[in-house]
Amino acid sequence: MMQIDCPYCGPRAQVEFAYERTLDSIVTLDMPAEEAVSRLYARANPRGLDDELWRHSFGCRQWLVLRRHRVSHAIVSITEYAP
Amino acid sequence: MKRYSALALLKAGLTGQRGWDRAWRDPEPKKSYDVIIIGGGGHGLSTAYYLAKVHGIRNIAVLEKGWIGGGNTGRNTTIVRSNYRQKPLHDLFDFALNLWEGMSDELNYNVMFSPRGALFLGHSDSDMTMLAQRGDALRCDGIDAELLSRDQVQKLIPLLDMSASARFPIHGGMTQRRGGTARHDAVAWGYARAADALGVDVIQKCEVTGFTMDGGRVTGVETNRGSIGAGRVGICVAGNSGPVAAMAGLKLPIEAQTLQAFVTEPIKPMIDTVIMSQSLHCYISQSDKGGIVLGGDPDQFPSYAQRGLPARIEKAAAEAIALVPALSRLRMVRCWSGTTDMSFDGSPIISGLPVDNLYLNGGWCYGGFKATPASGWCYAHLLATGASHALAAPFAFDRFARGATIDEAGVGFMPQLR
Amino acid sequence: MSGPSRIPGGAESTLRFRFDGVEYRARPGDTLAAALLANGVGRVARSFKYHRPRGVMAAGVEEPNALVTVGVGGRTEPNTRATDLYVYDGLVAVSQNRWPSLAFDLGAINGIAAPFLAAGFYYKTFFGPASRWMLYEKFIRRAAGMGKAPTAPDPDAYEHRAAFCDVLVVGGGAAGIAAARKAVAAGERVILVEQQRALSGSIEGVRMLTRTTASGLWDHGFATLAERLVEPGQTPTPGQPAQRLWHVRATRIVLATGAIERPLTFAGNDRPGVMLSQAVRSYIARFDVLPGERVVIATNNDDAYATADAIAAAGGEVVAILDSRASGPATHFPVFTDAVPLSTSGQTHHLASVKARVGAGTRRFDADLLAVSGGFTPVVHLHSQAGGKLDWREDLQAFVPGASPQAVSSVGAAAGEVPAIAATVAVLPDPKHSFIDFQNDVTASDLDLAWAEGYRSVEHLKRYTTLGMATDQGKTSNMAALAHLASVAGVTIPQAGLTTFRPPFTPLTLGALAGADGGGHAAPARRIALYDRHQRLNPLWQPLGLWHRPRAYPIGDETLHAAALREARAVRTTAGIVDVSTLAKFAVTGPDAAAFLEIVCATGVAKLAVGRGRYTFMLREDGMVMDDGTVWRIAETRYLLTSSTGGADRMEAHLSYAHHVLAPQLKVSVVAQQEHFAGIALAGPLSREILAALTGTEMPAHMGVAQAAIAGVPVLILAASYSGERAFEIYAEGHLAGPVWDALEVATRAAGGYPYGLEALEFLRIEKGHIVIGAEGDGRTTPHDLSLEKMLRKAGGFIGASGLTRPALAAADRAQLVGLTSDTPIPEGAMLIAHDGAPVEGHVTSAAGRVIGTGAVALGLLGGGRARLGDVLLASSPTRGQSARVTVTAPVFYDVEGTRYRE
Amino acid sequence: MAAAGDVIALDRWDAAPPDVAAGTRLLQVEPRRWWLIGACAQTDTLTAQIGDTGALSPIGGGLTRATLTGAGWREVLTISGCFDVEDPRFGVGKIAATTLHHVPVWIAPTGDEMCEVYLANSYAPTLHELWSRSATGQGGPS
Repeated sequence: MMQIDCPYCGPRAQVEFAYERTLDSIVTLDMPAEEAVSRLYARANPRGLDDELWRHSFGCRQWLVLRRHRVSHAIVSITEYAP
Repeated sequence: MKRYSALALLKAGLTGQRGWDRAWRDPEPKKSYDVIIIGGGGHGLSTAYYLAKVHGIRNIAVLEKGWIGGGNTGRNTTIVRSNYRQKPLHDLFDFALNLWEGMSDELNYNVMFSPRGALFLGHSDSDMTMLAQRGDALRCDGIDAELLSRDQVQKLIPLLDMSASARFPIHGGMTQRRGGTARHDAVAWGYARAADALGVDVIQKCEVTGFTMDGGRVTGVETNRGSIGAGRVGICVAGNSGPVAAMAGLKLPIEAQTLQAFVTEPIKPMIDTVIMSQSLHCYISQSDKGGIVLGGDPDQFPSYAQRGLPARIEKAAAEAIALVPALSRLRMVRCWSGTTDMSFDGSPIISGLPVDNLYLNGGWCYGGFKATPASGWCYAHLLATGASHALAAPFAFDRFARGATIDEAGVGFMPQLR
Repeated sequence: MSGPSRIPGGAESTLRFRFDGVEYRARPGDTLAAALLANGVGRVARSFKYHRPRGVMAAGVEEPNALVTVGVGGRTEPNTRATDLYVYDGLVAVSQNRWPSLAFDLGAINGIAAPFLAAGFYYKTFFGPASRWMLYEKFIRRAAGMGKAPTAPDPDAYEHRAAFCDVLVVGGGAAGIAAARKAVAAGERVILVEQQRALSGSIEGVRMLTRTTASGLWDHGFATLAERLVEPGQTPTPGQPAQRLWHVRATRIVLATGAIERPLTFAGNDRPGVMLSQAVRSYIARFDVLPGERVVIATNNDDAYATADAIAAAGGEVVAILDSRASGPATHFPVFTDAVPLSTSGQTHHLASVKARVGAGTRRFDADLLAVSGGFTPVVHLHSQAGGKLDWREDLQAFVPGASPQAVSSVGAAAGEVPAIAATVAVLPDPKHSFIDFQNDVTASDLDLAWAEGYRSVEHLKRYTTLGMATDQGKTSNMAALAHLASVAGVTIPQAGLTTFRPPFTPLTLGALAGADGGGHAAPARRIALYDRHQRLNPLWQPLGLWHRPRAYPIGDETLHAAALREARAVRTTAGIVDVSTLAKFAVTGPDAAAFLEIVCATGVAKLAVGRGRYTFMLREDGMVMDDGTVWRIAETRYLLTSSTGGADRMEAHLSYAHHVLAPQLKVSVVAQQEHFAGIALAGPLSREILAALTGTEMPAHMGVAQAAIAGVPVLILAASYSGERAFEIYAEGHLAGPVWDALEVATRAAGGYPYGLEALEFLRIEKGHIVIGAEGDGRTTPHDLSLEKMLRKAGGFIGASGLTRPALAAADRAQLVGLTSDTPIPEGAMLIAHDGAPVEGHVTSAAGRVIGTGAVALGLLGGGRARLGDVLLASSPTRGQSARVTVTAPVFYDVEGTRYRE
Repeated sequence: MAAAGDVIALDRWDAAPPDVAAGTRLLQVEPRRWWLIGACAQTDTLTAQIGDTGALSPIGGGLTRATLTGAGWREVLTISGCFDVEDPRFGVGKIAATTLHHVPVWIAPTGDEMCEVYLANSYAPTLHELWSRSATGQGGPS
């Protein structure tokens, strides 16, 4: 179980957090429909680092961006989400 | 190849078990093959077998980066059933179930398919209605399903907590008597041995590192053992579909997640059927060795670590105890993880791709093992003919863009909600 | 006399225990293994496959042989290692895997059949139809397994605890104690865990967890520790759990987990009376037990010479030291160099003799105990679980911890500080009786067979032979197996490979895994605000997610259906009240509240007048209907959004995503008020009069808002109807809502009405054709499928608008919402088909009888349904043996013009 | 355990800490959200004060406040928990949102031997039952 160092709450157990999606699959409201659909259904899904959107669902309820390694689970960086 | 039989075993017993052949060869890769299948799991090996057996193609290689059956084939909870609600799914899985029934004889390898029944418990009237709906969908399509009363369930599994005050009271269940379990490793080994006997090269420790392309067309693969040419290349690496497809510049509607399972110390028979639940994501069966095999929710975040969240195991244990209180004193002896290919509608992809000569079999989520023979059958058809088998046609890669998803759980595109 | 015995003198044996029905005495501090040996009992178990008699081989958790079932009734624990079980007064243990008795075991016939039962024999036979395999399987299953599981529920409690520290030290031996001392001196928060009962020292300021096993190391310094507060089968102190699972987060972890001695491979190396050399020392030193009187020691290292000293000091005779090396350390005991054991012969509880190769010849030694030492395997399990690499040490013939991606380090024996050994390639004259994995009865010849058949990867070998897969997970066998594999393959051991170490380090009860979630507590049960009010009426409760809600309030011996029908009829004719507290509610406030709602809701919101509300629905990004509810404009910049109970948590996250990720620029506050407001719906033709009288206020028109007070409690009144009748949803603060319910209940009953539950609510809404999320809105339906497309906001801009543009979602044959009517009951969930045997065209999503009048109505999803009004189909439920002939209609059966709820 | 009652959620778009009247307890539960405790009587004043910089929404009707007394409160809250409640730096004036026995909670120490736990009403029986089961002399909820 990972420990996620929430910028607001400090280090917390992973069970307080929920994974949402990768940063590159966020579909903004002004995106053309075709682009929106293709973003929704395409993931790089690397065996390595990716930028992921998580929510501290049972803590401060904020949205966070984790740059995280999917094999080692090392969290390279963590910041509040900003569009 | 020396055939396996009771008589052969008896003879071998008298001669100190000498004289058995190797189950499969250890060939060097050739320069090129008609078909290359990437991935030596059950699906890849069964694909190779049916390509050779049904379609008469013999110049085939299965490339496995590690040892065959070492991925999800050897890590699942071995449950075999076809009782899905959605028609494309139950048609495909029931085709598989029919093949399971004859698999040991077909392969001359005892895969220990044991149709001891796959039971879903219902914990409320609305659960029972949902189970009836699923059962009705199956029965109307000619697939076996049977609703069981509370009493019938109790008779089947006397150790269930049948009290009205139970956290998950048991109102009844739906069983598929043809469902059950099989010996997972034996499936990979059986297909490998049978495919090998038909001339298929099963090449272990051969990792694909790239595709050779010619004008947007795949012409072969690069491996740690050199370049190998191919007429058609089939990806069959569920759990790692993303990274392999990425070598061809593709992004898939798939995310890798960890799914854990665990087993208790072996004990004398106590559970004679596969127990699942309409409301809980917990499944229980007892292996032939005596261990109680348990599984629960996936880890619900992307990972290739093959190292899971203890909380998932703890939840599955709690749910299992809630259903079968006598499990509480049994001990987990081992837990393990697989990397699942979580597709974005919960259903597999057996399809051509936007790159010519390249095909994909993946996205099996946490339910691929039971599909093994049908998956191989349909993928072999696709790789042999270039056209989808009727059963696999709904599982096309472009269904997401078209809006023709097959969403058994009805939760949409977020795999972690499944 | 021969065999194991207690060394004379010492403490009195005050504890009584039973093994296989015979009562014995033990000293406090004895393990069961020590106590049995002290009582001369050397044979304690039968092996898994061949039912060979087995004794005690080790003194610790690595014991492969001496497994017993301990405890009685619901506290029965099978497969308990006798070496890891402290005797308590009254302990009851029985041997396993034998019938009828340990002494006379019919299963031992498997030993005779062994030539036919080689590794993987079952893959090569039992062909024919699956039913035939199941026949054989029945016998195999019965023969497999070890102990018997209890059948009674577990009476004990378990607990999870969270703990945090700077340093977690695993292992309370000298190395562990030293590491803990150092850390605490540096001012660090330290937790020290030790499997045994006692530590070899105590340290001020350290949290000491004894009888605790570090079970698993996971990500980011997370460890699970299993603490036994009582021994297996023992009754816990009242109010205390039996076991505790610690969830520890440590900044750094020090592994002082020691090393495990390896046995040697030779024929009959599994008999009672063959024991690990250090275990022999342990029994002497810790328990005053001499495991044998005339002892042969077989070793490939210097360490075993210390065992000779210990045996002699305890009064035993060292018959011979067989050293496989050319020379050993100086000693006064008879030493034979270049000597290895070849075979043993035995009696019931101990050995009779040891045959050895000495140089070029062979010799037989009379001995009742053979102490063996094949070297030492550092316990690298936790290091490896945490992702650490392993390095090969040729001098130890063992893997030691290498680099770790986590802050995990190893010290002492675990780090490889163990005696060096001489690597010898064992020549096995009788590989069929030379055991590698004792518990699973895997012999050297099984490995040879697997190799010959091509199962050559170490994982294949393991899976084909079941090597290392027993309850000891190969603690004593893995290295011997790797060495054998390497020698057969002609490669080095590191080239041969290594299997993965997986949690738990030692088997862990499911009870401990579940913690406080065990027993009947596997999920929280959420209680509604008005629970006491309902409970007074003794309702039938219905689970919905974690909630329980009243389903109906039967009077006397009314059935569910009769009660629900009475309740529903009251709503149609007079009035009824229903608890709708669990609906999700969100306060959406701020200058951009309307703009925000138009992102989330697929319907128009901005044009809503203050004091008005409307039906709305929300889509997922893929265009499917996600949830529905109502939106109310309470004030200029203040809205209240309601949505379904089952989707409440999902909606909370969805709204947060929409705000913080998609539209963070909006000045809007979204606050979940699901439980802040309890909700009661009052429905029926008399509802307006009842409410007006209770509040002294004129009630608003349909979809209007009013503020008032009932029973002195401020309430928010929303004029919304789900039943099709004139109706009001009345919201009061959760903790104040009781008196509001009381007042409404009294007034409703006075008007001839009743409280009603979910069943009646279903009857009413189905008749009215209102969809419900989970039935009609099954996550696969678009607004068009549900005939909601006219409400979609033309300008778009809402979540899901893009997903809806996908071509297949416009296909004419999609499953679409229809009504179904019949003269006979329609089975809910039934398939819609043209006739028996015809293809499935759709299904019944919800069904009910007419509330007033006869016949049945239902909602369904039917392929191309909107174009099929008037078609006659069969609603068929083969699993229930029910069917009904149904006519396809529009999905509304009651007050089609929609006048009643406006009255 | 009792109804919290008088709790208002205050959101501020700019995350600036609000100015509130004496006698009102202020707990910051999110970067842009505070709980005002004991402020219901001043709702109108507060609303005017806050104006367009934020919004007030009452939530106390759905919240239960459990008060744990006794030196053992920290130990009690380690049971089925995942937050470092034993960290001495977690003291009076702090509030931590976390989960306990799968229940979302907000833990607010109010003294060395006293602590408040806020939770949704519906979960109160679940946590009460847990603490009753496991209150082994550490001091249970009151």
